[in-house]
Formats: sequence, C-alpha cells, structure tokens
Amino acid sequence: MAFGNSADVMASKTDGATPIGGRDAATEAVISARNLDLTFQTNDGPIHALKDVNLDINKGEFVSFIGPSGCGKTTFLRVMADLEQPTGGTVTVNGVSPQEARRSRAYGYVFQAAGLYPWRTIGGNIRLPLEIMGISKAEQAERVARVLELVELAGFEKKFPWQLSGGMQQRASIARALSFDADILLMDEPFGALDEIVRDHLNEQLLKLWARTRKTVAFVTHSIPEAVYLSTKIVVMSPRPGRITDVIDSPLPHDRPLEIRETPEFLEVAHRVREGLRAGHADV
Amino acid sequence: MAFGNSADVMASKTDGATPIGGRDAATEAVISARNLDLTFQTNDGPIHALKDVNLDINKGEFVSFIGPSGCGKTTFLRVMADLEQPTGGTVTVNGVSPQEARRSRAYGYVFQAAGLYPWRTIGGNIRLPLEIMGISKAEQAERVARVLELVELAGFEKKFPWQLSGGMQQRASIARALSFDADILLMDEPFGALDEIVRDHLNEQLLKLWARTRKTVAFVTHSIPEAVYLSTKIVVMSPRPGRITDVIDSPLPHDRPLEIRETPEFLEVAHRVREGLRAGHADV
Amino acid sequence: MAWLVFAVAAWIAGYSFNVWLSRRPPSRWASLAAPIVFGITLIAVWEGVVRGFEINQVLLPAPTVIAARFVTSTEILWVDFVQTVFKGALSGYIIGCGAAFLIAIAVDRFPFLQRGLLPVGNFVAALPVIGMAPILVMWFGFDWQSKAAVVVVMVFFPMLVNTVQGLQASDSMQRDLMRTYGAGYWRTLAKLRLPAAMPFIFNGLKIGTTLALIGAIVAEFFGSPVRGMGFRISTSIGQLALDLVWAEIVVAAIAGSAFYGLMAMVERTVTFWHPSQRK
Amino acid sequence: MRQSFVPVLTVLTFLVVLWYAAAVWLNAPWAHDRATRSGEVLTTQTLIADTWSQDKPKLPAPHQVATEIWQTTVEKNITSKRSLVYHAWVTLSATLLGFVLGTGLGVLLAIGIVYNRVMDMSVMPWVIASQTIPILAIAPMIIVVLNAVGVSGLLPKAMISMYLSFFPVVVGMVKGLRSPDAMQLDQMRTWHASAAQSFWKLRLPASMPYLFTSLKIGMAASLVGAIVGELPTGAVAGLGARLLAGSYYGQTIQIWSALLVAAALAAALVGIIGIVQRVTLKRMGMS
Amino acid sequence: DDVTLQLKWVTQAQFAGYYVAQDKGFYEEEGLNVTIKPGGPDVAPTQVLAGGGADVTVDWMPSALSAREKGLAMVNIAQPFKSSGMMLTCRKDAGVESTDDFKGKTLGVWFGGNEFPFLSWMNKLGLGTEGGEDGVTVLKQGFNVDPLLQNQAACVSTMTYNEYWQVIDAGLTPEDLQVFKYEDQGVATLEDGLYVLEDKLSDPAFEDKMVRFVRASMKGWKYAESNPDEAADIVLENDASGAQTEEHQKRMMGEIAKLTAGSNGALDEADYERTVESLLSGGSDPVISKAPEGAWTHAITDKALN
Ligand SMILES: Nc1ncnc2c1ncn2[C@@H]1O[C@H](COP(=O)(O)OP(=O)(O)OP(=O)(O)O)[C@@H](O)[C@H]1O
Ligand SMILES: Nc1ncnc2c1ncn2[C@@H]1O[C@H](COP(=O)(O)OP(=O)(O)OP(=O)(O)O)[C@@H](O)[C@H]1O
Ligand SMILES: Cc1ncc(C[n+]2csc(CCO)c2C)c(N)n1
Ligand SMILES: [Mg+2]
Ligand SMILES: [Mg+2]
Repeated sequence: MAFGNSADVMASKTDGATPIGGRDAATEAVISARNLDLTFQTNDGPIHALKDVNLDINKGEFVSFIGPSGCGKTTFLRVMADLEQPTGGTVTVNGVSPQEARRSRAYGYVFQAAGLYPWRTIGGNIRLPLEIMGISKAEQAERVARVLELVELAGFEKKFPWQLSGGMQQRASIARALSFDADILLMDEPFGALDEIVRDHLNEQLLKLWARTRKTVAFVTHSIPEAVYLSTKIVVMSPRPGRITDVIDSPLPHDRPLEIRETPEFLEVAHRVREGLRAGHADV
Repeated sequence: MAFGNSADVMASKTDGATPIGGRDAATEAVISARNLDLTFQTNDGPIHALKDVNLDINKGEFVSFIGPSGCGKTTFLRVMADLEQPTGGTVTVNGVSPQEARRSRAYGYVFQAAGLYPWRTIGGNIRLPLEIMGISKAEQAERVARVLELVELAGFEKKFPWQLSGGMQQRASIARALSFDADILLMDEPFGALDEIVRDHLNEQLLKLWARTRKTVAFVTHSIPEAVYLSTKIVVMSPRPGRITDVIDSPLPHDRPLEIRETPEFLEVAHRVREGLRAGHADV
Repeated sequence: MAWLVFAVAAWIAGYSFNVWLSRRPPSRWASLAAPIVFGITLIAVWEGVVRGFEINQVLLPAPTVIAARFVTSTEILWVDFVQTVFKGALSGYIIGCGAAFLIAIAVDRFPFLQRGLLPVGNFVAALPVIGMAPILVMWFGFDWQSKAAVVVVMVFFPMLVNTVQGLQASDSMQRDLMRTYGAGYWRTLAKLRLPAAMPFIFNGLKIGTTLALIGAIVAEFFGSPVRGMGFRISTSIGQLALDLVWAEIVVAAIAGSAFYGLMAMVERTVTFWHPSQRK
Repeated sequence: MRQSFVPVLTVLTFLVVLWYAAAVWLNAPWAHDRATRSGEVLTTQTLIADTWSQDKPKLPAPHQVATEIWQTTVEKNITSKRSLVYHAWVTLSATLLGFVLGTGLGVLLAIGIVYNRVMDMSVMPWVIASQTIPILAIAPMIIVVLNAVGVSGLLPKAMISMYLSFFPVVVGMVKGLRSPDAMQLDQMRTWHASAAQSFWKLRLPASMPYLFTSLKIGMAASLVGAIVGELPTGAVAGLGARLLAGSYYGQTIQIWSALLVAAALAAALVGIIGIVQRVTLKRMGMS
Repeated sequence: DDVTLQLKWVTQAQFAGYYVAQDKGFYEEEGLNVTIKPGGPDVAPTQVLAGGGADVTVDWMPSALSAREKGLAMVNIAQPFKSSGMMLTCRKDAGVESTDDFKGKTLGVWFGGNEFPFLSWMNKLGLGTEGGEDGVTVLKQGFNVDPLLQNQAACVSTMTYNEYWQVIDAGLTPEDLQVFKYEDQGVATLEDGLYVLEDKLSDPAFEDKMVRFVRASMKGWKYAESNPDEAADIVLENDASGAQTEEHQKRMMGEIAKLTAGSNGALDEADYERTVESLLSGGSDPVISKAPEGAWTHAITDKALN
C-alpha cells in the first residue's frame, strides 16, 4: 500500500465520527498540522524529517504515532511542543501557535527516558514544574500527593530516583507531566525501556487515567500491540522523508481489559498497522 | 503455578525427545548446570541472583530465557561464559569447565548493547576477535566479508559505528560474534533496542542462520512473541532469588514463517509463557 | 584623553564585531576570528589605557613598545627560546609524560600500587614548585638539566592520574567481550584499554603543556646560564627593561598556546571517534 | 579508605627507605670533600652517620626534617615568628581569600561563557593563554601596580592566588553547567522556565560534581599562588618566605620542612573540600 | 609625616641603621612615621619606587644609574656605605689562586643590576664572558652559595658580610678559599645608598621630610656602628620570617660597620666618578652609555648634617 497524498487520507479518515463515546470530535481540533515541513541542515546535507504532514487531533482523543526509527515521530511531537521550528506549513495548538501554547503551559511532555533529576527526590521532581510556574507551596504539596496517588507511588515521595526501579521512575516522570494539569499530554515512547509485564500494567493505568481526565494524548511507540491497545487513532509514519502513510481509527470499545489483545478485532487492527509499517520499510 | 523443585521439572521436561527434527538431544548436552547458586555480596547485604538452577541445553537447541528484570538471566548467561563465578553448584560447557571453554573460544557472546569499539571501523570491529585469535590476514578479510554479507551490511565495512543506525550497529555486533564461528552463541537481549519491523527481520535472519549452521543458541529476551517465535525451548525465570519456574518445549515446526505468530499454537505457547511470567511477578 | 576615548571605542568596536559574529550561523572561520578580535580589542584597550593614564613604562609598557622591542630583539628571544623551550621544557615534558605513562601502566597492573601510590602521589603533587625548584637546581646543576627535572616533577602527576583514570575508562562490557575472546592482559591493553584511555591521556598531555613551560621558566629564576626566558625575565626586571620582560612573556604565551593547540590537534586526529570530537 | 591503609603504608615505608638511601648518596660527596680536607678517614659507618646529620645537607634525612617540623610547630609558641604554624597561617589566609576570589571569578566567567555566545566564542582561548604566562614573572609587577593604586597587605597576594585558581574553576564549571543533556533542557522549555530558573534549578545543581573537582584543583593552585605572592612582597612571613629564607641561607632542612608543611596544608584543604563534597552530594542524592 | 622605605634585600644587619633609628625612636624624634619594607630576590626596589610603593629606597648605584637611563629619574640623596663589600670567592681546590686562573672556569654572578661591576672587571682583565677556553663561563647565581659548595662553579659572588660567612658556616675554611675583593681590584662601585625620585625633590615639604629622614637614619647608623650587638638584636626582632640567627647577624653587623665607617652619609664625589667610569667601560654592552647628570645631590645631606 502506498499513499500518494496523505492529506486525502486524512480527510477521509478523520471526518467520520469517532466510534468511541459518540462525541463529535471533528469540531474540536485541539492540534492541527497543515502541510508541515521540517528539514534539518546538517554537514552531510539536508535531512527531511517531516514532509507535507497534515493531521488533526481532536479533544479527548488518544493518538498513537508508530513508524520505523528515524521517521520523524519525535520531531513531530517536538514541533507540537515548540521544541523545534517547522521550516514550512503551520501547526496550531488550541487555535494558537505552539509557542503561545507553550507559554500558557498547555501541555505536559513525557520524554523517552524518565529524565528525573538525580539531586531531587521524587516529590521534588514532581514539584519542579509547579515551582517554576509559581504555584503556592500549599497547593504544590497537595498536587504532588494527588499525582503520586494517581501513579501509585504514594509513600515514595522522599525517595531519590535511583532508589526506584525503572518502571517506578517512568511512572514518576508521568506524574510530573500530570502535576500541572495541562489539557494535552505529549508522550514520546514513555514505556520503551520497560519489560512486558510492567508495560502492560502501565498501559492499563494510562488508559484509566485518560478515561478519567479526558485529556488529549499524543503518544509515540514502537510497539504495535501497545499502539492498538491504547489508541482511538493510530498514525503510521514512514521515513525519508518523514510522512504520514496511514491513519487508522480504532473500532475497539472504550473499555479495554488486557485480554482484548487476543480478540480478532484487535488482531485485525494490529495486522493493518503491521502492513502499513512494512510498506513504509519497503519504501526505503 | 509454582514449582517447588525446579530440578524435578527439569527432569520431566528434558528427558523426553524434543519434537523438532527428531534427533535425540538429551544425550548431547552441550551446556549443563547443576544446583547452580550465585550470590552477590553487596554493601546492602547479599543478593541471590541465581538459586538452585538446573538446566541442560542440548546440541543444536535454541533456548530462550525470559523473565522479569533482575531475575538473573544475564547472570546465568555470564556464568556460562565464565564472566561470573558461581558460588555453588557446577556448570559444564562441552563437558569441561566454562573457563576452559572460554580459553578454547567455544562461544560467541552478543551483549545487550552493541558494544562496538568507536575507534575501529565496522570491519575493524569484526576483525578484532580474529586478530586476537591469530588468524591470518587473508582469512580475516574473507571472514569479515562473509559475516557482513550474512547480516546484510556489505558495503559498510569502512564506516565507523556512530555513522550507523542502532539496528545496523546491533547487526554488526552479531556479525562480530559469528565471525570466529564458535559452536555456541550466547545472546543477551540482542534486539532490545530495535523497532518491531527491524526486529522481525533480524529474527527471521537469525532463525535461518541457526537452521543452516546448527549452532547451539542461548538467547535472553523480554519479548514473549520473540521467545516463542525463535526457540525450541523457553526457560521462564523469576526473581528474588533468581530461579527457573518453567521450561516449555515448543511444539512449533522447524520451519517458521513470520505469520506463524498468528496461529493458535503460537498463541497458546505465548499464553503459557505469559502466565508463567505473571506468576513470577506476583511472587514479588 | 584622546587615548582613553580610543580605548573605549576599541572596546565597543571589538564587542560589537563579536556580537555580529555570534549572530551569524556558526562556521570555522567565525570560531577562529572571534578570539582573535577579542585579543586585538584587549591589546588596543591596553594601549589606550597605558597612554591615556600616562602609566610609567617601567611599570607597564604599552603594546606598541613591546612589539618594537620584540622586533629588535628577535636574536635574544630566539636564543632564550631554544634554551628554555627546546632544552628545558620539551625534554622534561617528554621524560615526565613518558615516565608517568609507563608507571601508570604498572600502577594499573598492580592494584596494590594504585591504592598505595596514588594517595602518596597526590600529596607529592601538592609540593609547590617554588620550593622544589631551588632543590632541583642544587641537585642537577644550573643548566637545562635542572629545568627539565622541574618540568618532569610538574607534569608527572597530572599525566599519571589521567592515564590511570583512562585505563579504567573502558566499560565492563567491552572488557568482558575481550574475556570471551580469551584475550590476555597485554592484548586487552593494546586493543581495548589504551585506545579507550586516549581522551584521558590527552587531557593529561594538554595540562602538561602549560605546566612544562611555566616550570622551565620558573626554574631559571633559581640559577641558570646566562640565557633562557626565565633568566632574561628575572634579570630584565632588575634592569627595568620591562619591554623585554613583556616580549619574553609574549613568547611564552605564544609558545604555550601553540604547544597546547598542537596537542589539541593531535588529540583530534587520534580520538576522532570520541563523542566530544564528533560534529 | 581502610583498604588503602596497608598499601599507603608500604609505599611510604619504601619512600622513606629510598629517601635515606638517597641522602647517603647525595650527601656523601660533601662528607668525603670535608674528610679529605681535614685528612680524616671515613668508615662506612661514620660516612652514613655523617650523611644523615649534616647541617646543610644536599638532601636532609627524614628524621632531620621531622625533628625540624616538630620543633617549629609543637615546641614553638604559635605566635612566634619561628613557628611554622604562624607562617602556615599567614599563607593560609592569603590562600583562602584568593581561593574565594578565584572561585567567584571562575564561576562568573563560566556563567558568562555558557549564557553569552559572544563570550563563549572569544574568551576561552585567552583563558588558556593566560595560564601560559609565568606567574612568577608577573607577580612582582602585579604587586607593584596594585601598590601604586593603594592596594597592599593581604589582597595583592590573594590576587595572585586568584589568578592561578580561577582557571580550573572556569574549565570545570563550563563543563558542569553544560552537563545537563538536551532532554533536561527541553523539559525546562516545555515548562516555560526562565533563564534564571533553569540556572538555579537545573544547570547549577547538575554542575555540582564538576564544581567540587575544580575546587580541589583550584585550592591547590591557590596555595601555590599564595606562596608565589609572598616573594615579591618582601617575603616577610609565610611558608613562601620560609622557603626563600631557607634557600637563601642554604638551610635545606628548613626548605624541606616548609615544603612538607605546605603539601600537608594543601592535602588538608583539599581533604576538607572532599568532605564538604561528600556531604553535599549525599544530601543532593548524587553520590 | 609618613615615610616608606624600601630595602634592597631581606631584613638583616645590612640595614641595621634604619631598624635602629626606628627602634630607638630617632625617626619619631624627627616627627616621622617610617614604614620599612623588606626586599628580596623577587623585589626590584626601582620598580617599587616608580610605582609609588615607597618614598625612598636603598639601592646600589649601578642599578640606580641604569634605571635612570631607562627613564626613571632616581637621585642619590645619601650614601651611608663608604666602601663596597662585594667580592668573588673561589675554591683553591678548583685551581683558582689569582685572576689569571679564571680562564675556562665557571663563575657565579648575581644579575638583576648587580652584574655590571663584574662585567667591567672581566673587561678589564680581557676575559670574554661567553664561555670557551679563553673566557669564563658565567652562571646566574641564585641567592645562595650552593654552586660553590656543590662544585658547580669555581667562584661565586659573595658579600664580605653575608655569603662569605655562609661558605665558612658550610664547613670550608678561609684557607680553602681565595677571595677577590672588588675594592682591591679597583672595580668597586657604590653600594647601599638612599634614592628618591627626582621630581618629588622639587617639593620643599618632601625635601624637608627627607632631610629629617637622612638625619635620623645616619644617627641610627652611627649608633649601630658603636653598638653592634644591640643593633643585631634589633634586626632580629624585626625579622618577621624568623629565619635569621643571632650569631650570623652579629657577625654581619661587625662587617657592615667596616663598610659604613668613614661615611657621614654624604656622597663622596670621587667615589661616584669612579663608579660611573667603571660602569661606562662595562664591556661590549655597558650599563650606561653616557655619564649621567643630576644623579646625585648634596642638598639633603648638606641640610641634614649641619
Ligand atoms: N537535531 C537534529 N539535527 C539533524 N537531524 C535530526 C535532528 N533531530 C532529528 N534528526 C533527523 O530527523 C529524522 C527524524 O528523527 P526523529 O527523532 O523524529 O525520529 P523518530 O521517528 O523519533 O525515531 P526513533 O523511533 O528512532 O526515535 C532522523 O533522520 C534524524 O536523524
Ligand atoms: N555485579 C553485581 N553485583 C551485585 N549485584 C548484581 C551484580 N550483577 C547483577 N546483580 C544483581 O543480580 C540480580 C540479577 O541480575 P541480572 O543482570 O542477571 O538480571 P536480568 O535478569 O538480566 O535483568 P534484566 O532483564 O534487567 O537485564 C539483580 O538483582 C541484580 O541487581
Ligand atoms: C637574585 C639576587 N641575588 C643577589 C643579589 C645581590 N644582592 C643585593 S643586596 C644583597 C644582600 C647581601 O647579602 C645581595 C646578595 C640581588 N640583588 N639579587
Ligand atoms: Mg524518537
Ligand atoms: Mg540482563
């Protein structure tokens, strides 16, 4: 399968109502990319990290990005977060530019590695963005307690990062991104370094959290089952130049026990994602 | 499921003929561990990395080790390779001690990270063990060319490691372990850092290589599908203290296209591995 | 007054030029030009201040005076340079770094030495040169041999500590790999640990360059033949020939920076693979 | 710490034995010289006894130095001008002041280099060049010039200490302030942190291990600076003055004892920084 | 009134007169508050004077005249030392008995302005100073006599009152040594004199201060001459480095007294002329190229001593 014009694909996919919850998402685009281009200038010549990318993410959606290494997933997320400047096209977040969105602290970003500061306790790490945003001490304490509860790390507030296992560190890092209660969560392979069992567990947790808070989530992953299990929409990307080759709306129900991964519907979506990915790889 | 005495389990599993190829493997134990114990002394007190481990690996078998983080998979592999001294029990490799086996260069070891030397080219890295083993220049060149071909890196001989993608580096590291043609391959999560497609591809390649060369392979992984797809025997481990909780002989045929992963037999084995793993996690 | 205005103007001009440079996309050319412009600015400001405040030339000569003296005294400067840099500093540097390298390997081979020698070594390294120099001049005579000895003492410990640290820089996985090949100590040293130690070794070598020069010059204060940069500096101060003193200092600074730069260049070619050297 | 006790002791014993042997070897010519002039005959025993007890030996024997140190520290009132404790204190005060100034200057320069591209591009080569200037040569000029503008006493000496100690601090702190990785800096961006906030909450704490390593080197350099600085101020007091007076009168025993006390002082100061480092990093959870 | 005096060398009996004047209150009697700054091998008194770190300095005439030619107008206002204490001390066992034996030997010389008398002496003897068979090899002597003791040089520079005794203390006997006094060789130059900056002298207040200073200093010197032991004790008390010994200082004071004897503080013009002549003839690279003018004045001593 090859897609001549990703914008077309987009239109045909996202215009329909999402099958989850029945709310009309199309009218509430939170993040919207139009003809996005990003070229890095390196001494080996230019690298086209993103080319002609069009995408709308609606309020309350859980969107996964999947694609081979180097296809521009991270770059795309970084553009949304105003950590990278596109060289062409536009992105809007909540109707304003990514920079303004960043200034108004519209999103929480979870990086691939936990990236906790070793000189701060878990509590101190979660408090960090709150300190920076000038939130009062009392409220800081309250919020830290709340998000620690949420990621099931209550009681570990005083511990230093290296005293926790990798999975716990990753949860702390998610707690930090949640602490200031941004509406949009951008997550770049947050579970990449974990073993399957811990990963399953965190996936379940994340899904619950999302259902409860109705945040909009953009999620990068390498794992097909993870993408299918979590998302309402899966964006398949392919490299050189980085572009969107497929956008798949998930037909799975809102309520997803882990066992859903062995149902035929699940396997079908997974198969389609795998096909899309393989097509991208073959291109290279 | 809990196994009171892993030695019993062992006996009942490995005494039967393996279902693959019909050769009587039990008589040809290449690696054999008996009542293996390994305790690390740390300043926090002792850590029981391995406790009472019994296992036989037969000639030509492909054995996967799976288990939660810290259950002793790496440690077990390192004991086989004489990189760690057991504190109790015995291991024999080809009937002799691991040390003698190491001295006679009986195995190739692939580490979790690629671990290429940055100051040598890809070719230079692969040549390294050959230089150490005193193989003639001409033969070195020939072998390097051959293994590069094998891992599909022909043409990259003169590149430096950092000029290659992570997956290519990993393949180079595998090529290095293959270059001196040892009978036993010990591989510690060699594909951990790769994306699913590349991983699938390398899995296929590895299987082909194994079928062609009839090497004995011990393979550590975190991925259940990978373990099931590759192995003739899957060893499930559980931590604190590290021990074997299940040994599963694979009923899958020798010839395995990637699609086999969607067959009921495959899913059944995967399910059993998952159950075993979950039991180990619950223990903690 | 005019000179003071000149100084201020030079400062503003130099600064704005560098601001302009820094706003441009980075290039080799700019990274070379910026420090040069900065240096020229400093010199211009110096000239302006010395002339503006009419500072006595026996306290601080103006750069133009120094330059004039430099040009007329090249012969003396060259003789001194050969005596101090080639005979004293360079031979001491080579002996000191070489000995430190060999001992580092011995220390590395025998952990007992490492635990015993390094703490004592750190203590010895803290002995101030000013104290060592007269003693070494007494032991090794007043010619360049004693200067080389001072340099040996100065460069030895930085080099030793860095090399020992470097030899431990290879990670355990890389060393385990060598074990799986059944490689012995010397092979592992040659193929793995020395290459991995190179960034550290060059660190020691670079630190040594400036120390070598300073050591050789300082030692000449405590007795020397009638040539050498330290000799010239100490005697010229007594004769109030401050322009010659500064000319020698300029030679020292140029030689030191060039020596350092040379080492940095060799480092770049030898450790091209190190992340800090890659672009 | 404990495992290195025996090796250190062994090495020390070896050094002392070597030292005694070297004393015999180096001092023997003078003993022979004197013997021939006075027509005495030296047996091995009298030769060794002589080489270990000369008044102005080429290399004093360890016990001679030890006795001298004992006499000039413990047996002298510490306010006495002949007390090494008094001289060590004089040097120490200049060292500490210079160290504080040098650290301050070094940190400020490092901040400048990290935050200001113009400084980044232009300053570093000159910082390196500044260290190739022989300090002993310009120390008198610095002292005289500072004197001319009315600064005298402790400060000129401290300035020379500062000149030597700021360098390792700049180099270490530039590295340290740049040690946060791109991800950590990006995190700060996503929270829209100000430059000051990223400095105090990220760059500074991340640089702590580098800072302490630099401080140790800087402290040792500062002590050398203080000793150098004592010479052009008339070498009235301080360990440098002792060294100089010692070499002026050929009092090798006095030189060696001043040298060893200086090294001990350096070791103690560096040790104190080491302790502060361990405590701080432990409390920051970084050790 | 405040006066700062910069010495040429470390605190020792060489400067006893000033310390005595300080200690005995002679300066105070003249209404002066005097600060005495010790010197040392790393202190150039001329530079301190130029930098304003001192009002008056003790220096040797060759270095003062050389500074004058370099543009620093130093003026001798008093000359407490009548004769020179400089000499070359040689080991007989190195084969030096007379000036004829210098050829091919290594000689230790002080630099930093003190090498000029030596160079003019060698010039007079017709010996090159660039080494080789027919000349002498010059070594820049540090500030001690080690090169002689360690046999690295056949001769070293010494002062009658100081380094010579260090050689003796080290165990060599006067019989082992051959000394050449510059005084005897006819190449002596004027040593410790008091120098100030010329332009400052035009200020009558400063001139008056110096008059009082010289008067008190000379009183100190004469007191020291007649009470050498007490003077040595005063020096010892003022030595902050604690390195001086009583024995050495008393001996030094005895020798110093010989040099100051015969001077009332006023510069003897004949001595001055001899010094200038000797410096002008200083070999290939003479210290001064032409006879200086106004390098000394009797104005201060005339007022002080009457
Ligand atoms: N700062 C940069 N400078 C130059 N090239 C860059 C830069 N960042 C990314 N690239 C290039 O842009 C392309 C896309 O990179 P990106 O990190 O977005 O990939 P990705 O999809 O996140 O890959 P992965 O799955 O490996 O994380 C790659 O080819 C990469 O080499
Ligand atoms: N050198 C060592 N010193 C002390 N403890 C060690 C050492 N090496 C391993 N351990 C401990 O032994 C246990 C087993 O470690 P091992 O590396 O074998 O686990 P693993 O199964 O390979 O885990 P992973 O999947 O995370 O690689 C762990 O608890 C680990 O902390
Ligand atoms: C480095 C150096 N060495 C010697 C002298 C000569 N000098 C001048 S005064 C004095 C004191 C006599 O005991 C001596 C030795 C010097 N000026 N500088
Ligand atoms: Mg990425
Ligand atoms: Mg492992």
